[in-house]
Amino acid sequence: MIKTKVVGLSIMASLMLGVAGAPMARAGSGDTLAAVKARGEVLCGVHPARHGFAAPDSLGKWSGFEVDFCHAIAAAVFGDASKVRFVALSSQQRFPAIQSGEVDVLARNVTATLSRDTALGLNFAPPVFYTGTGFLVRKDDGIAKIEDLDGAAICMAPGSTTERNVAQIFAARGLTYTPVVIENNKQLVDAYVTGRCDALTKDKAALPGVRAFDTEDPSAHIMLPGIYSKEPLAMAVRQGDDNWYDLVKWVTYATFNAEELGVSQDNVDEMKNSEDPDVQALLGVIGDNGAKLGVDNGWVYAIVKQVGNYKDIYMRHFGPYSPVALDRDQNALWTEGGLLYGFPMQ
Amino acid sequence: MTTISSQIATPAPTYDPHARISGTVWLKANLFGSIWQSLLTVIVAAGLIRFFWFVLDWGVINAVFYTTDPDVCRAATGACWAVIVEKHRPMLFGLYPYDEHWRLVLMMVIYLVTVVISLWPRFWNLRLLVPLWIFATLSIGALMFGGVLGLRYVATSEWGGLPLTMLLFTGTVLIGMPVAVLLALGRRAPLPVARGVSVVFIESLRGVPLITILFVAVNVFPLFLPAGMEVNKLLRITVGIAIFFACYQAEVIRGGLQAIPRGQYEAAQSLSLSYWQTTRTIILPQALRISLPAITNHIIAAMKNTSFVIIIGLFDILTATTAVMQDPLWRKFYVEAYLFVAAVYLFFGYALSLYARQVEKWIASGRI
Amino acid sequence: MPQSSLPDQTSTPVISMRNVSKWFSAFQVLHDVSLDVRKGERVVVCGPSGSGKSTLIRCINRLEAHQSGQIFVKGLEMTDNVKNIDTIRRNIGMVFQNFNLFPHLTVLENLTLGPMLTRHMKKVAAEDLAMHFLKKVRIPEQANKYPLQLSGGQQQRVAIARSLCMEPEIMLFDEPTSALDPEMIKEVLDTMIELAESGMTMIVVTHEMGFARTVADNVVFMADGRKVESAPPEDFFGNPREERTRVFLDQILKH
Amino acid sequence: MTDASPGRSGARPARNLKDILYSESFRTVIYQVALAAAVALLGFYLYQNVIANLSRQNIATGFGFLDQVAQFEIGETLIAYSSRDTYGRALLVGLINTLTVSAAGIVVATVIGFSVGIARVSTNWLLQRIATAYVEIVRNIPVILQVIFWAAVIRNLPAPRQAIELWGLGFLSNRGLTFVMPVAHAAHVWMLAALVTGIVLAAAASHLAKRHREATGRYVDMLWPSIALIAGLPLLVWLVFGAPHAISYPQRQGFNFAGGATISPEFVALMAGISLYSSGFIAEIVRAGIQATPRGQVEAARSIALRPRFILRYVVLPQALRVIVPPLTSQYVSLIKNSSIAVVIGYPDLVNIGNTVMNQTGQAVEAIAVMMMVYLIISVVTSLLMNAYNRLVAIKER
Repeated sequence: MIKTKVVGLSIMASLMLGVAGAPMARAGSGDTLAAVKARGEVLCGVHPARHGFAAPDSLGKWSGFEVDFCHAIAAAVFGDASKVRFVALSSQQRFPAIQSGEVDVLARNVTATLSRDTALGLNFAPPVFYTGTGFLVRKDDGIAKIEDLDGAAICMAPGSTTERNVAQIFAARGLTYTPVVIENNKQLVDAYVTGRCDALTKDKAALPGVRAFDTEDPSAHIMLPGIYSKEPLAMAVRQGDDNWYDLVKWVTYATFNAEELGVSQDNVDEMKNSEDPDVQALLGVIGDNGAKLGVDNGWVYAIVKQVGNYKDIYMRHFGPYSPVALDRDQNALWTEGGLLYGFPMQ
Repeated sequence: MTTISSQIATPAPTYDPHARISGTVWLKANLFGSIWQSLLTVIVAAGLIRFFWFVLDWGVINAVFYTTDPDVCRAATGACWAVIVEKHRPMLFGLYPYDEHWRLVLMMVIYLVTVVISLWPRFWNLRLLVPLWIFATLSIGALMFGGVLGLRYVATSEWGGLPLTMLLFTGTVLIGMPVAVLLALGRRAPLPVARGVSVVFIESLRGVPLITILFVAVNVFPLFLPAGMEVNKLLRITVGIAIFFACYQAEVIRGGLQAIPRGQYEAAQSLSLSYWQTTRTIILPQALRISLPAITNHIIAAMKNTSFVIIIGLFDILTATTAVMQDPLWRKFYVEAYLFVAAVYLFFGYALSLYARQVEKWIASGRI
Repeated sequence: MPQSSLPDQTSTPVISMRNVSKWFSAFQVLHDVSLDVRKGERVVVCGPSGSGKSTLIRCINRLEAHQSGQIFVKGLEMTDNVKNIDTIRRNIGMVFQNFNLFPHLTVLENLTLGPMLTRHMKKVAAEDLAMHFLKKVRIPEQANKYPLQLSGGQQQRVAIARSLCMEPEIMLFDEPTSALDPEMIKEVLDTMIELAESGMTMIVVTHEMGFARTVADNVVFMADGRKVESAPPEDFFGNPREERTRVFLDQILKH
Repeated sequence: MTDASPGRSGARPARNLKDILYSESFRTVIYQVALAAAVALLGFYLYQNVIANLSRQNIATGFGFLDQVAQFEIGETLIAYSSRDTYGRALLVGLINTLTVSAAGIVVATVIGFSVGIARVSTNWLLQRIATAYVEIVRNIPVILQVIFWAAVIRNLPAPRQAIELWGLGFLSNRGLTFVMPVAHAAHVWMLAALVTGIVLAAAASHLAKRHREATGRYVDMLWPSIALIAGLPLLVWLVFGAPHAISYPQRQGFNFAGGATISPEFVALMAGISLYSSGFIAEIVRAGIQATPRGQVEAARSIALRPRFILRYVVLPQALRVIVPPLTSQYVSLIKNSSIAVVIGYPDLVNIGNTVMNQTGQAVEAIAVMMMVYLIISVVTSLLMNAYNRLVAIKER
C-alpha cells in the first residue's frame, strides 16, 4: 500500500512537472467576439462585493462602476446593454477565470502591471480608474499619517498589488507591520471592523464603500491622506485575440471621447444630428468605425444611450450624492487636468 | 458467511433496557458507587446545572425572539434570536433573487418529499421511483434555473443557501457512490493495471486536502479543456467534491469486498455467472451491507464537506450566513447565527444517522 | 505412474484427465494425475488432508487452473478458452464444503439466480424448476427463508438443489458433509444417495467411507498430490494394494 | 478475487486465431492494454489541452517562479523571512506554519480526545452522557463552521486597550493571547540539552532496571528516579547558570502589546476549530480501543497477581494501542489536512501563502501542484511511519 502510494506520488509529480516544463509556443488565437455573439451574452468577471465598483443588491441585480463597463461592452456588441452575465470572482479566481475562458473580460479591480501583462498572459485595455493604495483606520486610534502605523496589524487581500505595495511602503520608511491576509472579502472586512486589525488596506477607491456599508458608524473611520502607489485599474482580456482586445480597448476610449465631445446619455439623440464630424464619426453617422471593430456602426450610440459616457458612469456610482462619494482627481479628462485621454476615433 | 452472520447477530447489550431495576440500585451502580464516584457526580452535576441555567438564562429568559430593531437586541442581556428571524431569508437562500425565493421553498419541499419516499423500503419499486425522480429532477431543474413556464432565468452563479447545500450534497452522493464502487472494484480487480490505476487515483486524492481539489476544479480544470469548451462551475465543484468523497468511500467498500468469503465467488463461478453478474448480484449487495455503517459516516461527512465551498466563494448556507453577518447592525449576534447553521447541520446529520440505524435493523431482520 | 485407472469399458468417458499437474507457486499439488469418469459413474475421492483431492475436482470446473496435462469434459478440452470454460461449467454442478449459499438471497432466489442469469429462463419457469428440486431435497417449505435461518444440513441440501437447477450432467461434491454436525450428515448423504440412484454422474471428495462403500463405482485414493490407488470399493476396502492406502484406511476406520 | 493466477493457465498453447481470441489470458491482456491506453490517452489529451491553452495565451509556465522575489510580507514566521525573499521561501514559511498549527492541534486534540474517550466508558452515568453529547456535537458540525465561529469569537474579544487580564500572566484580546515569557538566556539552550539528556538517561536506567529484574528477579521501581532525572537535570543546569529569572511581561504599547509572547487570533481559532473537531473522532477511537481489550484479559492478569500498574502497562495498553494507533494516525493526517482551511480566516499556512503566490504569479497549475505535492508527501511519510509501527507491534500469529 505504501509502495503504491509512493508510485502514485511520483506519477502525479511527473505529470505536474511535465505540464509545467512544457515548451512555449504561440498558437492560433481564439475568436472571442464570434464566441460572444454566438452565445448571446458577454461573460464579465467582476468583484463579488465592492461597493461602487461591483456588488449585487438584495434582489441580486448587479450595479457599480465596473459593472457598467461590462454593460458598455454588451451594448457595443449587441446593441443591448443587458446582455451580460456577471461572474463573481474572488481575487484568487480572477486570473485563472480569464485564462481558462470562463469569462470574456475581467472588469474586476485589476491593476495593470508588467508581470501581469506578460507572465499572466493578459492584455490590458486603457485604465478606467486611477487610484492608489489607501488605508482605512479608526479615528480614535489617532493615526494621521503612515508613520503612525508602525507596528500595526494591517488587513489585506492575498495576491493583490496592495499586498506588495504595503511591503514596499513600509520597508522604504523602515516601518514594521503584521499583515493579516484573508482571501474571503467578507472575512477580511470583518477582521478590520471587529478590531483584529488596526488598518484595512485596499485600493483607495474601494475604502469609502467599506466605510459606508460595512461599518457600524462610518464617521468613526477615516482614510489616511496621500497616495502611496500607482494603481491603474483596467479591464483585462486574454492575449492572442487582438480583435476582442481592440473592441474592449475602444469601448473604453469611446466613453472618454463621448464625454470629451459632450455626448452624454441625456443628449445623445440630439447629438446624432450634430454637424461636428468627430461627433458624427463617434456616433456612427459617418464612417465605418463599427465595421472595423466587427460590430454595428451605432455601437457608441448604444453605449452612450444605454449606459452613458464616462462622466455619466462615474457620477452614477461615485458622484457627490452616492454613498461612495469620490472626487474625480486623476480620473478627469486630460482637458481638465486628469489622466483620461481617449485616442482619436478616426 | 461468518461476516454476514456476525452482522445479523446483534451485539449483546451491556444492560437490558427493559429490565426493571429499582431506582436506588441504578443510582448506586451508575452514580454513587464509591466516594470518588459520588464526588465526581456531584461536581459534574453542579457544572451541568450551571451550564443549563446559563443556557436557559441566555437563550430563553433574557433572549429577544422577535424584533426588527437591532437596538432592542443590544439592550437585552440574552440571546438575540431575532437576528435569525430578520435574516433567515439571505441565510437560507443566499444570493438567489429575492422575489423568487418561493421557488426555492417549493424546490426544497419537492426534494425532501422525493428523498423521504426514496428512502422508504415500502416504495422501493422502480415503477414508482423512476417517474418520481424524473419528475423531481425536471421540476427542481425548472424551479432552480427558470427560463421556462414564464419563470425568470437564474444562473447557477446566483444559487445559494440551503438549497445549494442540498444540491451539492445530493450531487456528491449520486455521482460519488458509483465512482466509489468502480474504484473499489478496480482496486480488487484481477487485472493488475486496473488495480494500479485505482490505487494511484485513490491514494493521491486521499493524500491531499479537499481545498486543493476545489482549487483544481475551479482554477485548473478549465485549462484541461479544449479552447471554447466550458463546464459549469457549480458542476465542476460538485464533481470535485464527489470524486474526493468517492476515494474515501471506495476504501470503505473495499473493506466490505475483502470481507466476502472466496466461496461466494466460487459458488457464482460454478453457476457459470460472469464477472459482472457475480459482482452485481452476489458480491456488491453483500459488500455494501457489510460496510453500511462506515458508508453512512462518509455520507454524513460529505454533507459537512459541502461547507468547504466557502473557500471558493459559493454561497452555501455557511457562506451566506457569514455574508449576512457583515451587516454592521446585526454583526454582534454572530453566535446566534452560527448556532442556527450548526443546528441545521446537526439536524440533517442526526436524521441521516437515525435512518442508517434503521437500515441496519432492516438488514438484520432480513427485510432488505 | 501406471495407467491402471483406465476402466476397460469401451464407452467414452465424460470426464477424462490426462497427466494433470498443478503447482501453487513452487509447491506441486497435483502430480501427473489421470482419471476417467464415465457417464453415470460415481467416483469417490479420498485421502489425507492436503493430498490434493479438492484441488483435483476444482480443476475439473476450473475453480483452479491446471498447468500441464489435459482435462476433457464431454470431449471438450478445458483450456483458458472462455467459451469452453463456460460450456463446461454449465454441465457441471458443484457442492462445497461450506455450502457457499448467498446469504442475502432467499432460498428460492439462490436457486433461481443461475437459471435466470445464465440460462435466461423466465422467472416463473425458474421458480417452478427451483420448487421441483426443493421438493426433491425435501425442504420445499423453506423456500422463502434466508440461508442463515436454516440448519447446516438444510443449507447443504439447498446447495445441492441450487446446483441441480442448472440441470448439470455431472455433479462435483467437495467434502459436502465435513462442515456438518453429525446428526445432519445423514440427511445430506441420503439426498446424495437418491441423486446417485437417479443415475447422476458424480465425483465426491469425502471421508464418509460408508457412503463410498455403498454408492461408489470406483474409489480413488490420493496422497501427496498423486493418485495412489483406484479400485472398486470392494477391492479398495477389502484388499488395498498399496501400503499407504492401508495405513490411511486403518487410521480412518479405527474410530 | 475471481480466478487464481490467470497468467499461468493454459495447459497447451492455443492452436488457432479463434482459440487466441477466446483465451482468458489473451483477454486479460487486452482489457489491461485497453485500460492503460485509455488512461494514457486521456492524460495525453488533457496535457495537450493545457499546453495549448497556456501557450496560446502566452502564460508563463514552469517552477522558475519559486526563485523570484516574493515582495510580500507574512504575518507569522518561525524562520527568517522578509519581502525580499523568494516565493520558495515564502512557501516554506507556510509549510512550517502548517506543521506548527497541526502539531499544536494534535496535542490539544489528543489530550481532549483521550479524556473524553475515557469518560465515554466511565462507570459514572452522568459523565458518560456528557462525553457522548460532546462527541456527537463536535463531530457533526462542519469543521469549517467551527473554525469560523472561533475566529468570530476571538475577533469580538475586547481591543488591546480593554484586554482581559489573566491573573497578571497575560492578556486576552482580539489580537490573540499574549502571555509572560522568560527572557531568552543562554541557559535555556543548555536546559533543553539537559532535558534531552535526562530523558535518555531515564530510558537507559529503566532498561538497566529491567535487565536487573530479569537477571535477579528483583524489581526496582524506576518511576520516581526517572522523573527526578528528567525534571532535575534541567533544574540543576538552571541553578548552575545562576537561576536566570528575568521574565518579559507584556505591556500595552501602541496598538498592541510589547514584550511577552503572543499567539495570534488566527492561530488560536484555527487550532481550536480543528482540534475540537478531531477530538470527537479521537474520543471514539479511544473508546473503541479500550473496549477492544476483553475483560477476560484483565481478569487473567489479576489471577496471576499482577499489580494494577503492570496490568495497565503490560496487558491493557499494548492491546489497546494496537487498536487505537492506526486510526489515530489517520485522524492526525486528516487534522493536518484540515489545517488548510486556515485560508478562510487568514492564518498564513501553506495553502494561504500558496494562494498569494498563485495570485502574484498567475501560475495556478504550478502553485496548486506544489500544495498538493507537499500534502501528499506528508501523508505518505505518515503512513510509512505507521507501517513501521504496525510491524513493531503486530501480534505474531500463524
